Amino acid sequence: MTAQTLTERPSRSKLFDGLTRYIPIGATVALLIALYLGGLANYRNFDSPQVVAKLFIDNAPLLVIAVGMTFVILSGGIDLSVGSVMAFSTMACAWLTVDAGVSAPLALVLVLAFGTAWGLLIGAVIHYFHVQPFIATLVGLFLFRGLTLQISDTDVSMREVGFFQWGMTHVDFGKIRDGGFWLPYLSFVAFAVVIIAFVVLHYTRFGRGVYAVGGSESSALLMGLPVARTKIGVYAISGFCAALAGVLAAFATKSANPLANVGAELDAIAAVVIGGTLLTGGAGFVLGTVAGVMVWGMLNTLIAFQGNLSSWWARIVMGVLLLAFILLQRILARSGEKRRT
Amino acid sequence: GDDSDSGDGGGGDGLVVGFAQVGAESAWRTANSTSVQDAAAADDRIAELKFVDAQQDQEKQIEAVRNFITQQVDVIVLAPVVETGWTDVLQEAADAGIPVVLADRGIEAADEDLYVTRLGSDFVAEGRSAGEWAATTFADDADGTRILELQGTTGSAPANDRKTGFFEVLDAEGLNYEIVDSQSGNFTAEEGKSVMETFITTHGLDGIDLLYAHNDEMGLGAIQAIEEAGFAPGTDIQIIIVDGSKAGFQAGVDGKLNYIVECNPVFGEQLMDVVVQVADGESVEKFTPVEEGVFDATQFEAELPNRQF
Amino acid sequence: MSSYAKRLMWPVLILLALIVVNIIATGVDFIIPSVNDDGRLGGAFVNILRRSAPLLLIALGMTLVIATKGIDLSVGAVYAIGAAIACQLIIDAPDQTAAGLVFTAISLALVVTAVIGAWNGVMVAYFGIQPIVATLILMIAGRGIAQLVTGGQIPKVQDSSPFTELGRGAFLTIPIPIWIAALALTALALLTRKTALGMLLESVGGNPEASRLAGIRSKGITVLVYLVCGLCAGLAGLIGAANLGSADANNGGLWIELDAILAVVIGGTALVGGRFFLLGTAIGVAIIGTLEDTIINVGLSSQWQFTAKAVVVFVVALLQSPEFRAWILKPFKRKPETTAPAPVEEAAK
Amino acid sequence: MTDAALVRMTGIVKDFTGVRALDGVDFTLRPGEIHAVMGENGAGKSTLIKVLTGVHGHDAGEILLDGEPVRFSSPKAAQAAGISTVYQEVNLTDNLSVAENLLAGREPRLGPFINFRAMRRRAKALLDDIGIDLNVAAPLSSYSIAMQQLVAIARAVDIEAKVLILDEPTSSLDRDEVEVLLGVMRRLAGNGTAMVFISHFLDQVYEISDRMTVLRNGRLVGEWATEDLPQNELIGHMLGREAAALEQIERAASQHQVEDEAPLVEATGLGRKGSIAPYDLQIRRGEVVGLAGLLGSGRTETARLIAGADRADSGTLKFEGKKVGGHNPRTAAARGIAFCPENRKTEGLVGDLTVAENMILAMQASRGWARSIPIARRDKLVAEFIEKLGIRPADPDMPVKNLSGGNQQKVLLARWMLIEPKLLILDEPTRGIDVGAKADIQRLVAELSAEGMSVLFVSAELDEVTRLSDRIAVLRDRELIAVLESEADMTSERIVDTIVAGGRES
Ligand SMILES: Nc1ncnc2c1ncn2[C@@H]1O[C@H](COP(=O)(O)OP(=O)(O)OP(=O)(O)O)[C@@H](O)[C@H]1O
Ligand SMILES: Nc1ncnc2c1ncn2[C@@H]1O[C@H](COP(=O)(O)OP(=O)(O)OP(=O)(O)O)[C@@H](O)[C@H]1O
Ligand SMILES: [Mg+2]
Ligand SMILES: [Mg+2]
Repeated sequence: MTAQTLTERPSRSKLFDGLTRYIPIGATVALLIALYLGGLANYRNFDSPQVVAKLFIDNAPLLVIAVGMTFVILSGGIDLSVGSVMAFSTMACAWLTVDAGVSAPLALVLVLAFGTAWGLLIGAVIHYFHVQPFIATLVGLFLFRGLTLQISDTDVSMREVGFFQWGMTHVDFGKIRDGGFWLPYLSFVAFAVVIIAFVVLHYTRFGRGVYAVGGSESSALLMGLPVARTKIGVYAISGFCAALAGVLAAFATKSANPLANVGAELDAIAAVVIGGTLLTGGAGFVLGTVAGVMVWGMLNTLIAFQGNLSSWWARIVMGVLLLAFILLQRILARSGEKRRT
Repeated sequence: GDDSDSGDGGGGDGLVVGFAQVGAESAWRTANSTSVQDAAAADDRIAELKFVDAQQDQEKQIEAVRNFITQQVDVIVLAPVVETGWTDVLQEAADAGIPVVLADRGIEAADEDLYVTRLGSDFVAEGRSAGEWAATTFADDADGTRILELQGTTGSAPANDRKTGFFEVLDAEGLNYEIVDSQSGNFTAEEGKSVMETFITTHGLDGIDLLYAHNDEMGLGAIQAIEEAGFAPGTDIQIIIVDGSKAGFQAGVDGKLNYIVECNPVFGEQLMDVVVQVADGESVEKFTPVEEGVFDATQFEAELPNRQF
Repeated sequence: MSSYAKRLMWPVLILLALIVVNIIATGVDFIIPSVNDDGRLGGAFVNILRRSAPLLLIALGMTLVIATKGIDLSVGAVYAIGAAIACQLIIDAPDQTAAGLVFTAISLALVVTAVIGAWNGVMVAYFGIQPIVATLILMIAGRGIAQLVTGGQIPKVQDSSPFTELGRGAFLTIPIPIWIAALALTALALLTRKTALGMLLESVGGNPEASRLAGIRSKGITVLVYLVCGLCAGLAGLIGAANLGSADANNGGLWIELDAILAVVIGGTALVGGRFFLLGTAIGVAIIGTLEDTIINVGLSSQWQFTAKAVVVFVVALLQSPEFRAWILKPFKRKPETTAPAPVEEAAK
Repeated sequence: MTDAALVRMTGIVKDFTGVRALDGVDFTLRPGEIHAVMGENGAGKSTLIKVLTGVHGHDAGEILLDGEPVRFSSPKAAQAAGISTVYQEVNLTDNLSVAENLLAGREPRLGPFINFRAMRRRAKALLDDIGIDLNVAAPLSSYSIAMQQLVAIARAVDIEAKVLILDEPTSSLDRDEVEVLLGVMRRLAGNGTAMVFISHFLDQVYEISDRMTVLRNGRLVGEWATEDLPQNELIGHMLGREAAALEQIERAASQHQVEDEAPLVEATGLGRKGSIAPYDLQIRRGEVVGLAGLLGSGRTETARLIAGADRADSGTLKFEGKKVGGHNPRTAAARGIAFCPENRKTEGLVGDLTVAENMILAMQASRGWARSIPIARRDKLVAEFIEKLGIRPADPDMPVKNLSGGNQQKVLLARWMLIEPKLLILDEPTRGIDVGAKADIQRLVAELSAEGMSVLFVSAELDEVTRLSDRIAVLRDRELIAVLESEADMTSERIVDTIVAGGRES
């Protein structure tokens, strides 16, 4: 017997080996399209491209925190502090520029640096002291909501700061009336974040390390991967993204509100998970997260177009749609798995 | 409708109105939503009311307004969660030629041009009304008036304004008062009660003159706590609440509280009139106050049957 | 047993510290129960315990769910549903003081919340949906359902209805909510430790596939656990509603899931499943309950609420970490041989 | 001598809570040598490796690398210093592809970006080097544990290292793969790489190693040149008793005859698409049926269908003459079918639970949660099996994850013996088990079958299969190609011939 015949594997379809991990995201995209077609069939003006563009206008900050959250969840952790960090960042922008008189670009840099530093700190606590991510970041959730309220317990306007006009500057793609749409600069910032995240996750050692740590932290450690750097890194990225989302929110409204973004962390987690990322870590895609955010936005849009639901029916319908979506996604994914074996 | 009106939306008779509501965070708010929805349904000048509940989130509310713009509704009604941050989206509405009416809360003065009119309550005024009653009632309280305050959700506009208005008047009237404690009860009965319980164990109730609760729910929760501690609310301690729901008035009739500053959510019909005026391009006042009153112990009984929520 | 005691040591110390702070701020009255005119036990600490009863119930259910590697985000909504059903049924009836009516209302509310819990369990166990998503659905829809039940109003039960006893009454001078919570704690502790349920739970949470191959009905157990969690949340809702005499579909139990999870983790149960500690959870709940009063007692404004909570949680989390203690104590140890908090390989994954 | 040492560890002490795993151990590794570390399960071999490579810190002692004192803070640091390690359990991440696992942390790059094309090419080359052919783009999880072990070895070999440590790298490998591995090791030794080799297969150790260090109970017994230490002396040193154990191994061969009884298990056309072709197999009462085949030939799948771990999509299974419906692990256990899976870490043990709890898990599961096993009875049973299988440390309350690999395997075995099944399915039960314990387990199988229990026995070691089995089913290409019955057929050579021939026919 030669060495070559050692492993007698029936030649299995390589196609499916490669494709199975795309099933959840594929299902998400297919269902997203189904939702869109459903909207088209039922509502007037739903065919306006602005309906889709709008998903990336209003959800730009959500997209950014969800991208950060994707890193954390892929590594097997969770970050509950994003909503509060985001609100804090917006408030800090306002405070720095309006009250402290710091120039806006500098304020922006300070805020982003601060978000990253916070991520580094909490990541270090999680890694070196083995504090559970849920708890460590829950501290952040409380702390930054508290600090935001300490800065100001009312909303603050930044409209006088010219710099913040930049974010909502429209880029027109044709006239709305002729079936065109527009996007503000801040949507492009969100796109850029997605692209960078995609490249980092899939094409750098750090990114692959995130998957490895999420797959099995102890194995990654024994394989000699830089576990500490990776784990702390993902929280730093999430902190940065949360701060950036706060800045985008500042651009979007030119105001800061101490009670903004309560529960945003749950929206972000939901978007990530709907996008097919496993909460246990190690499996998922940034583009899935984009799809997840779009689903989230699309469900809200459908409810808005429907428009005759009372507050409670709106919630129930949202829950039912989400349920239907998740079950369908699950069924599609399952039949995909079946075909594999 | 019997005659065809200005319908520029595309041939439907009647107006399509988009209403971006704050949320459903309190009984007051739900009453408000119901009132608007019912009024729209009953009103044959209105073809359709698109209602969106933003769950107290400004971003969701902005999203809702943008959705209304895409849907090309005739009028947008906005009950802003916060005062600031509306410039862009209201500008978009203006660019799309859709008039905006504010309901309930207001927005910052600099954006005044971006909406046609505002219909709603004035929280500072509510605070002032409460303060005026307190100032007269305790004017000759020799040893100083000791006050407990149950604030609304920290950072929310009604909480901030009702506090400001109240103490503004007390200061202006030169009342000799002391804030014994002031905590947030988040506008809910649950927290109102638990904070009050803690007030009682920490400070005792002897010597406390007045409880000022920023809304009904917290006030009713506090009344529970006071009763359970073996005191008589309304007698051992005077109580002011804002809002004036049925339950609040009922407590008043039972003698458990002393003063109610109304904050009226039932302005659906009033709102529809304004909306139609705006759609027809009639000129309207920049601010239309909702009809609201203040009630003391002598009026509770008579007013109770009129309460709608 | 000693490892059990060790796990509980830090939370207990924190709780004692908080109590001492309160005593310093307000005097020994804080801890000493007083007897009210109506024969009910009162006083600051008793009040804290009474108010914490709903949180404890939810946290107990949550502990079991977490032991199976799950999480239940819907408990706040289920709380609201339980409260809404009971109150609405009672106020719809002609005679709110009828004992039979109250009994029916309570039973019906509990049945519904148990069914909702079981539904969560089925989604997780049979449909293979991640727990956080499965329960997120009801977290969103649940409050809608509660509002649907109440028609968006806040149903107020007459003070004379026996229903309110559930929240305000006392038995042998001890407030009923404390009784219920204590009974639930004992019952669950017995149920899990005197039968094999606890071990099987830990097994399912620790390694689901191995448990399946060992012949454990892991799906059935999972459903049971979510059912119990739903039931606990419903019961908590009833107590909360009875305490106020009303059901607030929107705000009843709002964000209580975070506090519950927090209590579970402070109590030493890891979120990755496996070993669970019901008594630890109870201590966690007591810490959270006491903390809220402490903020008021030491005279901080409400803006401080969040910050203070963050600080206390951070301190508890750090103290519980052996690596942190080793690191903090390092400068004080003279042994030349000691190592830095070396990366421990058994990272609980 | 001192100057020649590449690695010198002196007086190493390592305490875990409650256990002293290493107690003043000295260990010296010289350049270019292959050094075997020997010892029973739980002797401290893996711990020694982990201390050396910075997984654990040590409580006393000194480590010199090239004469310089070192103390690695993590395996990464050890790697950077030229020590490459394959740890005992497969430590890869199975959500990533084979190629990514092979090259994680050292991916070929273009600028800052990973060059996937080059990565796949290099991964392919690496695997070719040790003679396996996998789809390097497929997720690692799609391969068996044996394949994963080979991937882990390939990964370690690829790291250009001064020192290569292999902790039981061959525990799930076939003899041919072992040959390839030994070849690779010889080649590396020729290039001057020093190697530490840990294995419970004495013939492999004797074939490849230059020196041996023997540990017992965390203490150093001694160091010998391999040729100076005869096998039975080595066993004596390892076990601390005289060569008695060796005899036990000889005696383990099954001695009983199977009566011509009605079959206990009768599988007809049982199969599962994409996993194992339909097969017929009968197991009689008291019979030991062995499954033989190469890696990935479908032995595990065959066993899992009978065990109810996977659902069959064709054929029927009869147990005690009755058709089995709704087959799953729980109903199987209720019928008296016990299944001891091959991958103890992911499918077998619950790491956080104690030894005792892991042992009684199946028994408890079959009783239902409401009827817990009385403490006294449980303690007695657990103590009995700890004794019977020689589980160390003999502490029933120790979390099972803290046990050494071999002892974990014994706990798993105990779990299923406890329910006194009619059919015991053992998938690689002796993987990672020391000679003494292996003999114990083999003897146990023989005894149990003599008492009337049927056993389905899967093992990569053909010797073991032939020695124990009454009949042997041979698999190839996920298909059952022959059942060898006669005494004369039961040899390793016949099995290999059958596999080769079977391949030609199909
Ligand atoms: N993390 C740990 N915590 C506590 N005890 C441990 C831990 N790791 C190992 N031990 C104990 O240390 C001792 C030595 O274990 P080790 O894994 O080194 O044995 P081994 O010689 O490799 O055995 P095997 O041949 O079975 O792999 C055992 O008694 C084991 O129970
Ligand atoms: N060609 C192949 N490509 C990918 N995966 C394969 C292939 N062949 C088998 N596998 C997978 O490998 C795993 C183990 O295969 P199998 O159970 O057939 O091995 P085995 O004969 O039991 O050998 P051993 O137990 O010694 O690993 C199974 O999960 C199977 O899906
Ligand atoms: Mg070992
Ligand atoms: Mg196998």
